[in-house]
Amino acid sequence: MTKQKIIDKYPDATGHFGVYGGRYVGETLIAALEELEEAYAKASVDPEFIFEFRNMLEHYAARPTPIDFAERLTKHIGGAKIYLKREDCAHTGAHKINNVVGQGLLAMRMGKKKLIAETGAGQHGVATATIAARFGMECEIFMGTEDIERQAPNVLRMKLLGARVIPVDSGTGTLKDAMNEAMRYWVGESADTYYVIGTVSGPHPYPEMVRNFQRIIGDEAREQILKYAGRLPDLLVAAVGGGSNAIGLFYPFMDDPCEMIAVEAAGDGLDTARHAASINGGSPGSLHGAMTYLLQDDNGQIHEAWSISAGLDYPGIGPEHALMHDIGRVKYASATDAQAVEAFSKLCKYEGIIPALESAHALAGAIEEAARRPKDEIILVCLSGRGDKDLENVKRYMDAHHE
Amino acid sequence: MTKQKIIDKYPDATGHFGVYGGRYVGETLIAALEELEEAYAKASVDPEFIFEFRNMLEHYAARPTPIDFAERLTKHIGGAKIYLKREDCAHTGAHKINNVVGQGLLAMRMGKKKLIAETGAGQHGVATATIAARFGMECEIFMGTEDIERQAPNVLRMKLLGARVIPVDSGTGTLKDAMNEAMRYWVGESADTYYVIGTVSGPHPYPEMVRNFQRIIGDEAREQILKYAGRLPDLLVAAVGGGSNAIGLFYPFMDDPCEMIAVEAAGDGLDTARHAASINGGSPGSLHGAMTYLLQDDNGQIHEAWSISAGLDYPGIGPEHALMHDIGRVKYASATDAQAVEAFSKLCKYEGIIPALESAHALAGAIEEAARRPKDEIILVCLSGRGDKDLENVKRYMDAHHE
Amino acid sequence: MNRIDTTFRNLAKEQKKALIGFISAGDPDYDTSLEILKTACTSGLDIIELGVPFSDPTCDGPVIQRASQRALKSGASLTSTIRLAADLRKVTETPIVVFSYYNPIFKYGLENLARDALKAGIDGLLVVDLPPEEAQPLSLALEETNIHIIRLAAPTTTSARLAKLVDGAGGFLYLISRLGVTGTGGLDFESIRSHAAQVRASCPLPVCLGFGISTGADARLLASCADGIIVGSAFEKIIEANLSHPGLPELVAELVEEFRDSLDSINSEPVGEGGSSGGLDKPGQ
Amino acid sequence: MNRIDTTFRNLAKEQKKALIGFISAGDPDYDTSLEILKTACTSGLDIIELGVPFSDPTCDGPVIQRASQRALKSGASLTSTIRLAADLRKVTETPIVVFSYYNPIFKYGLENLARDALKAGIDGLLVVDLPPEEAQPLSLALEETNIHIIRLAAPTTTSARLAKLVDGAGGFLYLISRLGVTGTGGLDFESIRSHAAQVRASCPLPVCLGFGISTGADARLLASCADGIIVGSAFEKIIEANLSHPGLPELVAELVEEFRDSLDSINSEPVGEGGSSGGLDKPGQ
Ligand SMILES: Cc1ncc(COP(=O)(O)O)c(C=O)c1O
Ligand SMILES: Cc1ncc(COP(=O)(O)O)c(C=O)c1O
Repeated sequence: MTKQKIIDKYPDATGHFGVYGGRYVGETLIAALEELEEAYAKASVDPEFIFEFRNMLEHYAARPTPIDFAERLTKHIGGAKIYLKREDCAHTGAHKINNVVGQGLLAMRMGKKKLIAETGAGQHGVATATIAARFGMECEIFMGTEDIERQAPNVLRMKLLGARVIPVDSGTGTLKDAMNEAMRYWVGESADTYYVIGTVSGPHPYPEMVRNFQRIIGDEAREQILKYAGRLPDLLVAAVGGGSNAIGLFYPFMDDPCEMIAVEAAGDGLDTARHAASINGGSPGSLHGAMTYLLQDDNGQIHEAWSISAGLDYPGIGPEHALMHDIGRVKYASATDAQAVEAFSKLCKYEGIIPALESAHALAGAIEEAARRPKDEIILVCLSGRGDKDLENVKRYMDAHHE
Repeated sequence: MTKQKIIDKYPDATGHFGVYGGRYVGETLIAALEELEEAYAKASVDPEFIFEFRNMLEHYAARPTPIDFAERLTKHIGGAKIYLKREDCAHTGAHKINNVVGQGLLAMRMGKKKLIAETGAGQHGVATATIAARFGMECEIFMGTEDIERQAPNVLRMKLLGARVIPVDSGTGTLKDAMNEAMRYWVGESADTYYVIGTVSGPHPYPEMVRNFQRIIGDEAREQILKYAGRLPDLLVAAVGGGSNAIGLFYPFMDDPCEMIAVEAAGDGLDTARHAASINGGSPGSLHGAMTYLLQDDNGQIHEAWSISAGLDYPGIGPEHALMHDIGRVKYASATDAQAVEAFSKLCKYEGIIPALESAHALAGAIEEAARRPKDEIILVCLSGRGDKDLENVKRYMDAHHE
Repeated sequence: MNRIDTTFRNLAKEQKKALIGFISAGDPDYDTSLEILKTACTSGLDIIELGVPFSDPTCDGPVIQRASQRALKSGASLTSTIRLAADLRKVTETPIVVFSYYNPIFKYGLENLARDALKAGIDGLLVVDLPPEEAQPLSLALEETNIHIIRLAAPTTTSARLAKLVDGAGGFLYLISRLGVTGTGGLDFESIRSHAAQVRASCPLPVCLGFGISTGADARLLASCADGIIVGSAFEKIIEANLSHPGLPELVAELVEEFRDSLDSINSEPVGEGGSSGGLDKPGQ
Repeated sequence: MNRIDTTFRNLAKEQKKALIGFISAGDPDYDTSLEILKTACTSGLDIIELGVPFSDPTCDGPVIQRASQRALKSGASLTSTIRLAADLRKVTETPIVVFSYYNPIFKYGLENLARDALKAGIDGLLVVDLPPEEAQPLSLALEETNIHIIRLAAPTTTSARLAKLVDGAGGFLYLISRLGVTGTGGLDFESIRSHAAQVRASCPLPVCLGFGISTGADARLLASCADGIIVGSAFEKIIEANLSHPGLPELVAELVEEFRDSLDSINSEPVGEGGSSGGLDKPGQ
């Protein structure tokens, strides 16, 4: 029995991953999305674009990022070997840069003068502002007023990088409202403005395009693990907010005999209202341009998400993940705030790496799996970013929980 | 006329760089330094040690760091081409990691159980705590009480990494006092404790050993610039505090036809009392184990140094630099706080890279040089670290100066 | 016959332009909202657009966003919107178009919606973020009803795409008058006229202009190039400014009358015959 | 003959142990410091160690660090220390050893120092962070004087190294009694005794024990295995605790007397003959 290949099968020509994905947007945006789709389709097969992208990743984003055997953590747990894909060492401190490099180059090709983006914790805002500075483009970042207060250092970063931060006080003044506002702005200004979406969500072609820009994570990791460990990993683990680092790592392994676990943020717990687990605690629906799993009530109103990790704090997930869940290719687990903070501490203490709280969710999942797997198995974890941005948050959490 | 080679000539067998360097310590430390010297001499030619060091640099420290052509900054200035050696992308965000990886491995070989280090801004403390965690060693970091207050995030980092931060309130409660205290502690505990000095200063063999651990910067950069630019740079520029990133970059080019400029921190200006320019504003003397240039008064009392950049805020400089100054191989320039902040802003705005304030001094020097050199010249700048740690400082400076 | 089609047929006969009013369902509360709707219908609205409040209205400007928020706070939902339509239907034959984002509809269930909307006397469904490419399930669900799917066209819509939009649509074409989200102002009358003329030339449905029309004067200036005009934020502004005003429905009615008068005062070309049967007589043809 | 050598010769004759006192020069101020020194000399100190305050005293514990800081605040320096020695010399023949870090000396100029120290009647120079490997310039500068360079040896000093230390040194060998910096306490008498015996066996100079000796009892317990004992932090503690006490010099003198009495009370082996000429009669030889 030959298994059907998953890679290259999705999305279909209309941007659907099974029933997910697609293009659920107001008519005014259709032309802009078609323009983008066409430009991306051309660029993605243009050797010059491919060269520029690779070149920027190497010299600017500091790729390849290494893989790193977490020997002491592995010993401490006493089970399967844990390897880390070190996206924390990429420029700006997370995998986010891969995507903005790609989209920034594309925006330039398309003759756009300005980049806009939404941001919650500020990570994607900083990444977009970064690339705008590098390319000499104007930049406006939409950010909820709540978040502007909570994430002052990233606001400062964006300003230093020359971006304007546009406060959004509609709705709950957080990430999804910022995304709403960015889309509204784009509707009016798409002629000279490029909208940089930060994860594998949004209307077609974003999920496909962002995945393809992020697959560098998995392409590198596959080559590296084969070189250093001599074989494929048994399990891949990544945290999933929108899902770009997870799909970036997983995608090149899709047709390999590797298990995959994506870890959602369970916040206070899946049995509470305070979590961000769209698959484990949500249901299908359409938001921000795509059909996918969402946190919503019975009336189809979107719930505010909650996680200690600002980067996972989004009420949706990329449509490709929705499909991977339905077809069972990827298992969607979850980790609570408490589990993430514990994994965070462990990586600090055993490996001298301060992970992003997002990545700490992946670690929590990996630690659980490692404990119940034999020592000769290999788990490859996407360490999607560094945790410098999270220090205050973790301290507050620890202080409140007397750790 | 064949020029005499500089490389491999210094230090001499007794650890002197001309009249500088040496071993100006209390008798009780002599045995510890001899033990270290011997251990390092053995390790440095042991293929296993060399492999371990390279391996850790690759997988853990994320080396090689790239070189990156700063195209927009170059255009903006309109002179020589500026290339950046991207130490900001190394694990923990600065070149400091190279050295602590080396010394950490050495400490393990020597059977030491505990690492100690002094820290001012906390960068070297974090790097040492990092490596202690990675190797499972105890760690105590000496830090002035003043600095503990000013650098709360780094204190938190060290604690998360499992290190104890020992407050030092003697003297002025800043970096040099922390170093004093670390030396005092080491005098009593050298049997099971390894003292990790963070720069090319201190008694022999530290300046030589740290240089050799840091020369990876220059070794990589030399290969990279030859590959990407096709030729050697005309000028190398680096900021100089203790001088480890500068000598790390310069050393492999010592016998090449390249100019070299090390940029000291001029704080409020060399004509004021508030600067940290040991060569441009100091005189020879002995401190912390070595003969070198120091900030001191007529009575040989050491001055407090001042710079907006905490990592340059030290009243001495590595002895090899003292020699390089005297023999004219390296030019010692300086940049004021204002010039550094301006260069900082420029790199943010033109390249989307937030540099460490230390590195901003190098950039200030490079920008000045680029402006007066033709477009076909190449300047290679050591971007020794990232500036996330400096955001608050820069903001405070800008607010105070209405920028 | 669908009430929308009847309305356009009648307006055509009277050589009048359609006045379509968007009202956020349940803003500020169910009862007031019902009163506003009733009064608006008797004051000269030809078609009601009943907005289903949504937590993330990405196609709307701040005025309708806030209206949506108020409605949500008062407990509004697609369910209550359908009930509102049914209650309104008891007292008026004015066509009711439910205006929604897709998610509340999807979550409600397309079959459920078709059944309940029909029962409530709803005449059309306008799903602002559901382009034709994604609309098949909804079309299928509505197949057995005579509820129209109303489509929007944008200034950036090509003529090729227009054909696609209109295919399977009914009632009228909602022609967005400018780039951007709902809200008042920002109109470039010259380009709207030329674009509207182009669209009408190839569109088998009545073409109504909306987005940004905030005064009687705007309406008068644009009515001649369309079959009707759509006003939304202007009504919501009045509501927002008079939330606890006891005579709120009358205030909205006054604005409806103003628009009505403006539209009726123009010396317009005759509008074509409405109806999904298509084949309209167009000026310039 | 150097006063230090004379002192050890006389002590040997009297079968007494040397009591060497470290006092930070200029703490708390010049005049008080001079009074303390004078009184200490008349109360039984055999040798004065006059500490040059330094901003970065890496070999000193907190007590002497603070003494150094107070002295610096009162304006003390190597210059004023030399003046203090000269003033003291006017009233006493007690040997004076200047105890310093290298930097103040280096900055002062080695030639200048040799000249001025000689003029002031200084007998020895102990540079705590100047191992023999770095000492050549100082040795050269002092060559024409009869000022001794005093060396320290540590518990970790090997016998090979001891020979190097003593080469070119004079006066006495300062044997550090424990690992660590100056300060009181932390003594392991057993190991000190055995190490001291070893050192004395091969050292041509009188061997005096210092670091950590804080009470008469300590002194008594250690005197038998050395030619003298050195007390520093214990004096500085008294000074620190009585900074504005009018009878401060007397308080220090009392402590000097206590140490003196303790030393004199012991039934010790005869000390060897002092002097840079070497060749001492050692117990166990
Ligand atoms: C470090 C890091 N990891 C993960 C995420 C989650 O995004 P995604 O699921 O798209 O990888 C973020 C988002 O900000 C992030 O900053
Ligand atoms: C980023 C960075 N650059 C430079 C320095 C200065 O040290 P050195 O002169 O040893 O390179 C520091 C010290 O903390 C640093 O953190």
